[in-house]
Amino acid sequence: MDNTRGGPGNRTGRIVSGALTAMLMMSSAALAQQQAPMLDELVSSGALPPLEERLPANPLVVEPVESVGVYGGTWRSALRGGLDNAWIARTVAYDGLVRYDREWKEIVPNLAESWEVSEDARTYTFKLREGLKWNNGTPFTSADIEFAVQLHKEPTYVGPGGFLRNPDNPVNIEVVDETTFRFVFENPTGVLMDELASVNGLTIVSLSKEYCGQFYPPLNPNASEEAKAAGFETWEAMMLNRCAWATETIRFANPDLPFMNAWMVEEPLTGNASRVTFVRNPYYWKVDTEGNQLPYIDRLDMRVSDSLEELTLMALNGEIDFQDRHIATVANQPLFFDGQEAGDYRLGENIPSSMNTMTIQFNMNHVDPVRRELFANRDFRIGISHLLDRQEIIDVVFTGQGEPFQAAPRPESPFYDEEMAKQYTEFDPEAADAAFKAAGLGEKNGDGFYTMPDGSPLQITIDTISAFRTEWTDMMELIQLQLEAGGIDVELNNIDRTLYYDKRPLGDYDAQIWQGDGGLDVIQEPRYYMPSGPESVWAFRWQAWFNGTTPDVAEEPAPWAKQQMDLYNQLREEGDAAKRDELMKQILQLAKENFPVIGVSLPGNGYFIAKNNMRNIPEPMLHAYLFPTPAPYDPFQWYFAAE
Amino acid sequence: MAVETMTDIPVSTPIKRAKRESQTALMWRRFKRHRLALVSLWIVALFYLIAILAEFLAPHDPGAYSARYTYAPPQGLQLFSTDENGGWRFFPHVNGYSTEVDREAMRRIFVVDPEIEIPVQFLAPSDPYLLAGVIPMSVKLIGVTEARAPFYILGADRLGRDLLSRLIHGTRISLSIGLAGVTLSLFFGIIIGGFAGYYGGWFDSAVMRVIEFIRSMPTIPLWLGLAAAMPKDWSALQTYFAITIILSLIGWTELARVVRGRFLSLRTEDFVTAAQLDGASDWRIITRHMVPSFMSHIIAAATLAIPGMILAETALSFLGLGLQAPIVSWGTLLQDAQNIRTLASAPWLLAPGVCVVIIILSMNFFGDGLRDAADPHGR
Amino acid sequence: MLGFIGKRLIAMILTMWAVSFVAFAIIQLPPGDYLTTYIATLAANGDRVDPATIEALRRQYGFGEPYMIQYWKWVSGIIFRGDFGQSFEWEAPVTTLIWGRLGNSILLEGLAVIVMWLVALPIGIYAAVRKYSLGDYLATIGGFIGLAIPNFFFALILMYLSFIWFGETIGGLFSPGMENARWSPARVWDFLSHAWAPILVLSMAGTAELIRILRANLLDELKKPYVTTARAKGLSEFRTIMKYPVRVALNPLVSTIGWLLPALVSSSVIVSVVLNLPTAGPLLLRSLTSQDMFLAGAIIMLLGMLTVIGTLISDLLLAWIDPRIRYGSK
Amino acid sequence: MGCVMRLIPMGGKNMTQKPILSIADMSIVFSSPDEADIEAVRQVDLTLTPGKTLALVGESGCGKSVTARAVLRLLDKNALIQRGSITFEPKGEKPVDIAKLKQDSLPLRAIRGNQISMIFQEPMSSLSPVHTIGDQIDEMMTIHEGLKPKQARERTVALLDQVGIPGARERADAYPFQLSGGLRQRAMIAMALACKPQVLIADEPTTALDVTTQAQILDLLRQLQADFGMAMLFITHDLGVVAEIADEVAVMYLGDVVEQGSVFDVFAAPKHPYTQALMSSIPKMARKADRVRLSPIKGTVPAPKDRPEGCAFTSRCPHAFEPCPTIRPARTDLGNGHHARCHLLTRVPVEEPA
Repeated sequence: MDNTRGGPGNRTGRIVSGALTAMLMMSSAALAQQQAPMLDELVSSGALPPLEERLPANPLVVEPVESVGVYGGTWRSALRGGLDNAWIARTVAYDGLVRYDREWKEIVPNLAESWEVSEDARTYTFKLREGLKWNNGTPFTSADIEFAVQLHKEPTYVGPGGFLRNPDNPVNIEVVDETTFRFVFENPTGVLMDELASVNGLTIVSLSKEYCGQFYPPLNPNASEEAKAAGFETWEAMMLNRCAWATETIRFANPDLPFMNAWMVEEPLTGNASRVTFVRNPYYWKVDTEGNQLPYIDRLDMRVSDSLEELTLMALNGEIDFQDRHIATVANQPLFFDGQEAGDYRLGENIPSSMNTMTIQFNMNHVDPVRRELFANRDFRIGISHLLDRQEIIDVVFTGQGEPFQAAPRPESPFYDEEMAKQYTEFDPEAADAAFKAAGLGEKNGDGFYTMPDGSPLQITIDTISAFRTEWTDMMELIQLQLEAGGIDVELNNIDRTLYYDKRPLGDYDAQIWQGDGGLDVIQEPRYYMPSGPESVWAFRWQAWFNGTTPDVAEEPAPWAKQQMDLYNQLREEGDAAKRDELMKQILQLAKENFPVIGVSLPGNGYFIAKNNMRNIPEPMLHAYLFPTPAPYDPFQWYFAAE
Repeated sequence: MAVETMTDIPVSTPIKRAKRESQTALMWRRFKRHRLALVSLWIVALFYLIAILAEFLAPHDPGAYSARYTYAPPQGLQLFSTDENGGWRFFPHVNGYSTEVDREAMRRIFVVDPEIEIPVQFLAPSDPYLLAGVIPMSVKLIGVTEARAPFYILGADRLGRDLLSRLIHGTRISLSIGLAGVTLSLFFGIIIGGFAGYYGGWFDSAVMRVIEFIRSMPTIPLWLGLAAAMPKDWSALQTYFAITIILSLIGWTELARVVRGRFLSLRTEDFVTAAQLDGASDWRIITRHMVPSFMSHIIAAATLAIPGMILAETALSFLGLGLQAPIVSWGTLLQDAQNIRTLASAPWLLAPGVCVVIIILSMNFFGDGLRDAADPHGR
Repeated sequence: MLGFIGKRLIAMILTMWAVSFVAFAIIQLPPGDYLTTYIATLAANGDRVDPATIEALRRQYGFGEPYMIQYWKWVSGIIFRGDFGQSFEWEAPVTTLIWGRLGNSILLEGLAVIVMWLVALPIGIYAAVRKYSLGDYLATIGGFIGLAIPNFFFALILMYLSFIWFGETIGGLFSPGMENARWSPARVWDFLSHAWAPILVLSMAGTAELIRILRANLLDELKKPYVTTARAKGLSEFRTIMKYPVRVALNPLVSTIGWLLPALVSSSVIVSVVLNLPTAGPLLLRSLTSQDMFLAGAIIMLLGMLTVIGTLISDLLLAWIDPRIRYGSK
Repeated sequence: MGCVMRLIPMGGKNMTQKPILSIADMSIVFSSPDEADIEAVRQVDLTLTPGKTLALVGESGCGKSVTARAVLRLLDKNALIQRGSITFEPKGEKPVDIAKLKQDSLPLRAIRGNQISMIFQEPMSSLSPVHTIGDQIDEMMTIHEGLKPKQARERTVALLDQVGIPGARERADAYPFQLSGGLRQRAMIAMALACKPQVLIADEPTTALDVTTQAQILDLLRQLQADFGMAMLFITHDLGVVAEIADEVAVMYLGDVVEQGSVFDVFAAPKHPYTQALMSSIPKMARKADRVRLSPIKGTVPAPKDRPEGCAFTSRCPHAFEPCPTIRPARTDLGNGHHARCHLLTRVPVEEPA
């Protein structure tokens, strides 16, 4: 599935854009462009220039999912607490230079109408649409991109970084003209397009030079003084506050901050706001196939609530038009199912990108050499895996939803490997016993528990977080009973999330659990297949060695892991998607052989809640964060059917 | 006037003594008069009995789960059964379920099927266990004869665990927890508050500052902070007892303040001055004369404190600071029930809430009865 | 009397200082700091922050400085510039965040206190005067049930029932659109139509307790000879009770006013989360869990001060209405 | 006994006066849920006449206070005036039977404090601790005479002055606990007299006080009685006090008035064995030669519930004989308003008991 990204992506990029321009010629000739009724007033009063002047030369023409829609309506949804910026990222903010198509297969043009990658994969040339405008009417040009790059080169400015701040592969920008610019990297890079298309690729297009420049000393000599006067310690602090990037919460606390998105801030998300609203951006640069300016929906109204119960009731009461986040849980499913009639909404299917309901990561870098050796022993992990009665867990906790599954790519993924996904998943105490023998564990003691090779008692403490995923508590309770029945003495240590992270560098934890990321976004999120980053809890010190982030705890990895790292480095620099996938497959092969992380079960499909009169919502949706569902399904072309 | 009074004719003294002897008896008699209090006393006693006999009374192990019976509704317990010709016979049994899984809605649908009659046996044999952790036993008050047959008198929770059994075991934890804290805060409250109010002066003001200070901290952040600072290797139970003690260290202030206030106004009363002039020791004056004179308040406060502790436990659990699974307490059980899904489709899981209400009601009535009985100038 | 007030004022200032110190200590208690939590949260979203950024942030926030220095920076800022520091999460001065919510808290809790007294006084007096009457039992049982139900649970049930019965979701303090409107009769009405639920929940337990205490005190007072004296004067029964025993029985109650506050604040934290009220509660909870220390510190401290002032008021009231305390404390 | 002597002419002067308050055949029963009813006072007859003082004497628990409180209907709910009447007949008004009045009814309240007022034993606890003396006295006049607070206060100050409280104006603003016991009692008296009552009931007004203060208070009371010419019902267990203040005396034992009459008669020639016993328990002033030892009463007062059907004193009476335990002795008139309840008196007289 990944194989059409990047390289081929470029080609399609150009083709598509070409096609679009053609279409645009036709459409603009054929039928006059439409705008939302709520704008007519403003235009006739002269407060707003006519549509033609607001739209770019070649607006992005969007193919509606079902049909061309009608203007109007307010999309009601909810944020959990004031800092739930992820939901805004998933609805409003996803408009980068490029974006993923609705199948998460191709990278398609967005703000950039086309791009080119040099053969050595060092130089990326982008062509922006002509006449793009921020929602305040000022033009969006290469200068804005340049500004973002420049800002992130400031050592004192704390930005999200990403490829702009990657020390291993510094990047420079060359502005060719108003609409053309180049990224020039020191080393080849193959993952740029994916980063730009993902939710992390928005920073580069989120800062208006004209507005944000005023807080930036090089552009405004008095910036520092003004910041102090405004009560900020430094200009950086004020910049972060007034001009936050991409999806940062406070970005939506400042109504003056220019946007390129379909909706713009109306009632800001301040610390004590009990709701946030967005209103249509009159300068939005997308049209439907009949040339109607998007979005169809006038407003977004997000209730800010810390109470899941309130949100649940609101949804049941039909006061939510579209939402999946927070409330669409397994436990609530029957509730929402029964409520459809009364609440006049429907349940749609979500296919999670996650490949597992829970992964158990034994700490192969344990500070205690004995335990390190034990946990690093593949047979030991195999034994544990065989002691899990996965079907029982699935039946009890997930009402029979899902199937036994290891930490492996999802069936929908091109990297899917049934053997990898299914190995050691059958409940088989004998096999387990054999495996433990092979791992050199001592005989069971009086309590019926296996002992350390030296005969000393073996007790394993698994760190869990009950707060983060409620079903984890239930799963761990069952797993504890199952393992103990199988002869492994397990202690559950339910701790606060911060501690969870504090313990990692220290390395004195037996095992931690987490969710199954990387089921579809295999290349971007290989944490369970190889020691790729701090989230690879099973080999934290190896990843430290790999990333050079925390050198004090870095350790040289096992040969196979090192081999994976080499492969991944090659992958990063490979321009050709097909070759990247090939490298990834090799990494996965190594993962399969060494079986570092134990999985439990494949998550059943999730669901979203949508009012019956809300249209153009495709089904099923792929659900991920890098692919920030539902944004890739173009909410700006959703609409409320008149009934 | 050289005229002697007749109060000192020897007849008056014995009367007084006679009164004092019968004080406790009198109190008990007064207490019995308070019907509600008497009933409550029995209820409280019953609950504590349940707490002690938990293992014997609970039909299942509180942790035993069953995939087939998640959210199974209560079966109830029938003692009689009708045979075909409509006659009644004594046949304790529960009705089985017919179940199906609704894939679309992701749930099991249960229908209690009166046809299926699962015989229930009193004093049913069971796997051996230790009653209250000491007495080895292998019989339970009640159980089903055929193994693997569903037996959920009060229904099952989301993991198909028997609510009744969990409730019974929860009783043990929740009730035991209240006592410790309350006794502690009572002790501190009376001693410190008493002396502060009695001596006044710098000691009083010092104590008052401390109290005022402790009291002016809203408890939730205290709990949050302290819970986070608790050593991580402690078991949930240890942690909770620690928090209980912390609670009582905050709780004593309330009592101390009441006591002190009373003392301040009592100091001026004649009988105290009298006692002082008699040369009675301060300790004696406080314990013998002043404390009894508002025993009622102390009792009222104490009875209010125990339920307070129980409620505190539920509140803590709500914040995720209280006990954590797999430990079973009313608090953790309530925590499970704190969502719309439960309210809507498994209301029987609110049973712990009912228990909390009942025990707190009875404890309050009980204390109220005591209060009136202990009242020095009762009618 | 003046001396009395003066002493109490000085004491209050000292207490506030102590409060500030402990507030700071508490927010320092949990392991790690805002950044660890921040990273944790990002990671949970599958997001990542590179260590360089973290280091920069750490420096910018002045973490790692000695405890006392951090504390002094904080407190001096408050005293001299009224600056409570920056909220990490909101990248904004704390002061811009708290006042609105604190206002809501005070408003709600104030209303709750008033409701408590309005309800508790008549019932408590009735229960004491008509001891063991049906009314007494009803009042007592009602009161105890009020004490017995965990308030967040009550709130939850209330929410659910109002949804089932009236198809209303009673969350928040205002209906959509009214949140940011300015005060007007319409808004007041809208406020009341939402606030009844939280006020009901918040005042429930307190009312029950007040009834209880009042009844207890009054029962003691009713037996005092001065009541007979009053009757012997020819006062009507009603006036007798109102002017004398009730008056005396109120004293201990008055001293509880200040004490209701912290309890109220604490319980309102939980209730506010269930009912989604824009009070200081949820903000505090949130900032504590995310270790947004200056925000949390500011809220704890202000709530603390709120109660200290409440206590001062109640003490002055007590001294004012009860001569024995007034002269006893000289 | 000088004082007793002095009383006679005074008593003689007011002979003609018709009674203002007469209690006739009054019984008071206390009921309690879990015990048998107790007849605390049985068939008592008392009369008060203006300007005169009737002393009610007896040991604690003999029912004297109950009787006194019954007059103002101040008994608790569980006390019931089972039979008899309390007829109050102020000059020029038609008689009212207080026993028949409703609790908290206007007529009753009009009498309380206004026409009949009362002084209590413990001035400390009988005065509200949280109101100033002034407030509590003003109230009398504001409720009964509808005076404005200002006027009322003026009267109060005058009263306080009259009852001999130095610095009355300031003291009016003082709280009870700021005054000495004696002053408190004076204040109490001032309050009682605020509305110039025609009957004053004093329930052991001097018991809580030291001897000297006691004397002062008694003088004060006598003085005031002379000024106001009111009738006084004076409850005490102190025969000395009786001798000092009373014109007539009624001796109570376990709810019975065993003997009543003018102080002179009763003291000089006690007819009831109990009275006699009391008298002999007082040291007499006499020549050394014929000084008699004090002879305390044998036995103890039985609890009300084991009180015999007949004469309550039976269990301790040196002269008890057949009828005593079973038959209740009748109220025998011994002339000159002197009555006693004793079988000895109705029996065919053999010899007078010494």
